[in-house]
Amino acid sequence: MSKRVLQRLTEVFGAAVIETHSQHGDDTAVVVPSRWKEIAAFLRDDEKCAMNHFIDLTAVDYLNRREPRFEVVLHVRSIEKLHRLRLKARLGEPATIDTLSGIWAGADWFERECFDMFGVEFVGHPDLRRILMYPEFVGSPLRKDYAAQHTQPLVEYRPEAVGKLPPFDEHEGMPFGRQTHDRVEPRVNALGFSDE
Amino acid sequence: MTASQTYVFDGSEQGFATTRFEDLLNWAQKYSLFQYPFVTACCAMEFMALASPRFDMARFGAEAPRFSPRQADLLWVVGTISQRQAPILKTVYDQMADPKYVLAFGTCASCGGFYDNYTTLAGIDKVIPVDVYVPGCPPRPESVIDGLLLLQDKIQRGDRTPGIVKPRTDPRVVASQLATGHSTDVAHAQLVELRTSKP
Amino acid sequence: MEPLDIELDDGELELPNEPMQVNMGPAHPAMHGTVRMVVDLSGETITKVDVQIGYLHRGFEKMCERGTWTQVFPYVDRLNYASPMLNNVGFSLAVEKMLGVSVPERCQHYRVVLGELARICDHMVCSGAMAMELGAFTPFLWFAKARELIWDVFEEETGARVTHSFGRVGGMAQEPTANFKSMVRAAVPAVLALIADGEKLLLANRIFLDRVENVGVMSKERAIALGWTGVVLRSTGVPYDVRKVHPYLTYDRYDFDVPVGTSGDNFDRFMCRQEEIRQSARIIEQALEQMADEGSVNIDDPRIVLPPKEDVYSTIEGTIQHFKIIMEGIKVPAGECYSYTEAGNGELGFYIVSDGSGTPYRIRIRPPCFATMQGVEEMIVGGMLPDVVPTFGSVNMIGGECDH
Amino acid sequence: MTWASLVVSFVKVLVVVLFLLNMAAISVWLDRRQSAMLQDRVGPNRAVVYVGSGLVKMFLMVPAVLIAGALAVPMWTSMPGLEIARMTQAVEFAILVGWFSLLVLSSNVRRHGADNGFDEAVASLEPRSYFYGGLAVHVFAALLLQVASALSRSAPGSLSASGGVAWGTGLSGSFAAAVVLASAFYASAKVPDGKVGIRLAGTLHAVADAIKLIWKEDLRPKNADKLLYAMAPLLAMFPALVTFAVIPMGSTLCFQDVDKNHALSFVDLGHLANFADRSGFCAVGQLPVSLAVADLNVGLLYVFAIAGTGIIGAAIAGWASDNKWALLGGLRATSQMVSYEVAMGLSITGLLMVVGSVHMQEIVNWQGRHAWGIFVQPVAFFLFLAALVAETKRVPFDQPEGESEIIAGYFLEYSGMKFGLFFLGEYAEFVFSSALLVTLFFGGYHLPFVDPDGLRISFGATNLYELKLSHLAVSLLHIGAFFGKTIVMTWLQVFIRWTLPRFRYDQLMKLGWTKLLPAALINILVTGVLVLGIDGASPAVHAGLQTLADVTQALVALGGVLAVVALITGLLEPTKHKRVALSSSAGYALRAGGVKATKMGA
Repeated sequence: MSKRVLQRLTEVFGAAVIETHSQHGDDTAVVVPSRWKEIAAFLRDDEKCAMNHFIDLTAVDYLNRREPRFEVVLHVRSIEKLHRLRLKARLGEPATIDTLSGIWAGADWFERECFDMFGVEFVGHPDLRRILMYPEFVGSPLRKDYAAQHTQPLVEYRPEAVGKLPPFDEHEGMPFGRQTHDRVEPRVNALGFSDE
Repeated sequence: MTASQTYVFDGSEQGFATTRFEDLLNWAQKYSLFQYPFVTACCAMEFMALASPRFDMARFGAEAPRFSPRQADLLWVVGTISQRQAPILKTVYDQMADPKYVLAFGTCASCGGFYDNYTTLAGIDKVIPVDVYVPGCPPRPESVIDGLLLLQDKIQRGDRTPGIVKPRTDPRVVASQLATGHSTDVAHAQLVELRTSKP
Repeated sequence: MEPLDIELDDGELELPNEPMQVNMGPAHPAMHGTVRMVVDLSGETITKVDVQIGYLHRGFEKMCERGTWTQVFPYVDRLNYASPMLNNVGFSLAVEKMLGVSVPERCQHYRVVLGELARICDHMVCSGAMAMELGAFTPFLWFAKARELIWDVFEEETGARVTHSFGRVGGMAQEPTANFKSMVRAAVPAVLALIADGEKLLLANRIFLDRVENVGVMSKERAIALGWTGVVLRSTGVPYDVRKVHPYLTYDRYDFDVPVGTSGDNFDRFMCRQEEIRQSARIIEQALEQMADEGSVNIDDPRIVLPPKEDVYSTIEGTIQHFKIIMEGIKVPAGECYSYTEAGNGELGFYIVSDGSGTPYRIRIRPPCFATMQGVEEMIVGGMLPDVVPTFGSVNMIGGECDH
Repeated sequence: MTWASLVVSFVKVLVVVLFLLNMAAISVWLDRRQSAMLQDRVGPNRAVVYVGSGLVKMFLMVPAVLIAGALAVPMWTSMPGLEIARMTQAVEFAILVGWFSLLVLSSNVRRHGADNGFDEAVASLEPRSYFYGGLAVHVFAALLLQVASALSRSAPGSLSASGGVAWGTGLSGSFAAAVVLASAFYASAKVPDGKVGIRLAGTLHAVADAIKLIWKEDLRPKNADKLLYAMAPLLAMFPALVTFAVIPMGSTLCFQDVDKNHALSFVDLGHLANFADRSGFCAVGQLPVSLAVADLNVGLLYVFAIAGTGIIGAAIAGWASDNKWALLGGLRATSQMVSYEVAMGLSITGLLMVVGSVHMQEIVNWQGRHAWGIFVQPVAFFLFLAALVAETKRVPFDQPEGESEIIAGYFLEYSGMKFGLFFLGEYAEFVFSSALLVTLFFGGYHLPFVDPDGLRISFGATNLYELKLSHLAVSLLHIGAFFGKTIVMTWLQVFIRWTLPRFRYDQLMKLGWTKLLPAALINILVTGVLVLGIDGASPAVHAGLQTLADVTQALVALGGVLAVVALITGLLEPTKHKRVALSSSAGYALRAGGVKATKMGA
């Protein structure tokens, strides 16, 4: 990891870099969303940065913990200079940000995944469709307010398949896996205490 | 219709000839299970192991893969089925020609396993009927072979109710544990005894 | 092959000349059951393809947010199910990075050996399946046989054949067994011999070479931009191996080479895998050499590692400690980190956000396959329909990892 | 056309169809289990039929009694002109039966344990010792008989007059019969009472396949062409069955015209000629019965004409199924088969130029007189083999049904017995192609040095050894040789299937048009020049070539004998299992004596 990249970023972009830190040896810069694409292009093209290797792009949902709610996280590295950088941008709702698919080809699917899972919209993305979930799916499953067990089946279930089926006795199988959850239930741990 | 009923001659609606003929058909069906492997996830690793030399599915007559569902008899559902995959599974099942059987390979296919969330199907029996469930994550090839034997047995008996592969404990192990006198082991042995004994 | 264009006058009978669109997968024998490709064909030439993944999306990231840190391990196992041990090691390292601890040296060697064994399995499955899909069945059977030998070692060590859930934060679930070293030393040469046999059948075979050479070519620059890592990147000529470039565990103490390809075609990917198997065998040998026979594999920290069972049953401290870790989970300090290791398919990254509680706030997995699969479209357009099979086979797409 | 010849024709058709179907079933089994057979295995095959022990005993005893009768009774009749030769045959055969029975018993007892003292005594020697001992006795007896025949030649009539030869023949025949009977009786005595499970090494799975397929639901896609969809499987099955008609399965049988009506009658069928002419043609006045169903003089052309129609079945199936993958498969099948038909026809032309006939029987006879086709036309053999595998759509040319590419190809939508017909038709074609290869390149039913009138080891004009054989013995040898060679070829093709990956479609076309076709043309050119040169050469060249041909025969004979010896010794190799128990489960099973011995080593 290299702190020089962070220095260079702050030198060039000044106020656009909101904060930087190097927790656990990972250099991180939080930037303003409006200059997201510009900074990314700089990272790739600047000779001192030369961050040509796309690694990862994702988002984190800090619902009720932080404002603005979303944080888009980008990891890139340089093949030649061997340094890495984490770039973050904070987004409120509705979450929209520029696409990076023109800068690193690899960002294409990662942005689709981010859109699919968090509903973050990437402006200018050539093909912003759902990638992991099916088009009929409603909602963004990785948002903290999406109930984990809330399924949206595509096919009708067999009428006889409601409860447990004959080979399973009362105590067999995995009962939790055989229920369809319509409402969100607080998670209860093994001792009976609720999590919340 | 069970095996004990099939040999009744007088007053039965089944004649001797039909019975023997059905026996023959069932015999042929159980030893010629062309498989359609609907392989999706981790269980594929054990499925490979099952098909390869050490466990050798060939000797059960169940090794010939037909990737066209029309020609297959046994649908192996190997691995997690997601909600997105479910319509495809159902289509494949509908495309198969009768008689057709389904074997749920592994916990995910049987009941969803620990993937209890927005995207997985909690057991393929929600969309298609299953003949044999093989629990395990993934099941060891031995228990799959148990499941295959169970299926063959059911085909021979003409029994289409779903069956499940019960856990097996080696009687010799149980005996040695009884000899050493661990009480938990005794309880376990009794449990095994209970589960494996017929009702 | 160019599409057939016929100059026709008005009113003449015209052959329909729109491309034929066929749907490969997900229930297609070459698509591993988890990928769908909508392919436009002109004759047998592919003019357009839409690669659709997600048929094995199992909500890994969502499930991780529901349990303790340790309860993530079973889910991690099932990401890249061809080499679960590498995922286990990778995730343990990620959490340890957050905690700021490092495991004893014996454990590091132990993790290396198990991980490299898993890597051998992973590469064998990929190469074998690729050959099988091309029609050569025997190498696959030999590789499957070799894999059983390694699985025997795994079974003895961990109790499971495939999904071990053997990694723990701050160590491993169990000590190495007494004859761990001798078992590995017995298994690896046998495996290498079987692999050599299988290779002989393929590499001396003109048909196989014709099918894989200059098929599915990917350029160096494009591969980097797409975020490729691992074997697929190295086959294009970029010597990026996390074990060499950013060494973790004790990889800096071993002498091993990073095989790189030249043209980034299917053949290079196949050969890189085969060569890496040999390098892994070298690493295993050195790691066994350096691994101590005695000593703990777990760090000595009661907040992280479970106490021995005797203590749990006999002392009140042990009981409480056990209870806290099991019920509340390991308390990982709030913060974020990105940890990456070289898994079977490339850089397996875990981006972890913790809020200081016993439950992960967010675990993001960076699956190497996901980036690789983006490039598949470019590799197969313009080729022929049969080329999809080796190309798709050689990128070793593992559904559990790619689809999260 | 008499009733007798009709019956003979019917029997021939029956034999062909049964052979094809049986071999098809066996090659299905081979194909499905080749991988497993080459590997190590655990446990028995599951498919089993339980039969009462009485029935099993009957199955053992009845054929044994028939064989014994056929061996013992005719041996006591005299056959003028053949005495010494017959005695040699009888003695050697008796020795063969003797050591072989002991060998089987010994290896069986060693595997399953002894039941009584006799078993123990037999099993005290290794099976291989019986084999080597038997070989030694064979040679010894041959030398002894050679001396006897030399004696009889020096003093003509002395041996036959004393009745020694007649007794020797009869006694040997009776001995062989007695051994067969005793073995059958011994085996049936060992059959346990009650129900006996018959497994037949897993071939019952193929039977189960057939029965199941007949009663499986027959689906037709909604938009499929009803007529063509139903016709296609028949069209695919038909050529394989029909083309076999012209393949000669043995040398022409000569019957004596007992009732002097110049036509085959039932009386004549009982009187097979004692021995045949060296030329292989029946003597004047004898009635020839060809062992091909249809002895056409355009034999090979007929094969090409009919085999070409196989394309139609695949193409129609692909088109009528209303499925894109099937259509792709049908297209691939059509283009591939049309292309390789050309190469196939041209590759064989060289051989036809050398032989000078397209009559199958003549091609086989020519090879018998000179050398096998593979030595005369080695290039043509490889070209033809490649083209033939392509024609039968098997790996590495299985694009039309390449599983990982287009799922099942042209018969994707077929289910039930229609699929079964494709399946069976493909394997029947596969067996037929092996038979064709044998006929054209491996001397058909000919064995080296076995002339129609007996065994004759000769190089050019020098005779080293000569033994007269009866017509029946030669015919049986020929028929056995033909079927044996066909089975070996089938097996080799299965090997190819399990080893090679498949071509890509354009590579396949390139291979066909740019490699095989020019090679075939060059082969024709070179052959033509050579044939012209040899035709105009001096008799010395011809004699030299004949000697060369005989050398190839000797090589084949030597190779064959060595292969058989290697096979038998290989099979009898005492199994040594090196076992490394790595895991606890394997170790546990080992301690419990659980798993059957495997070579896998873990």
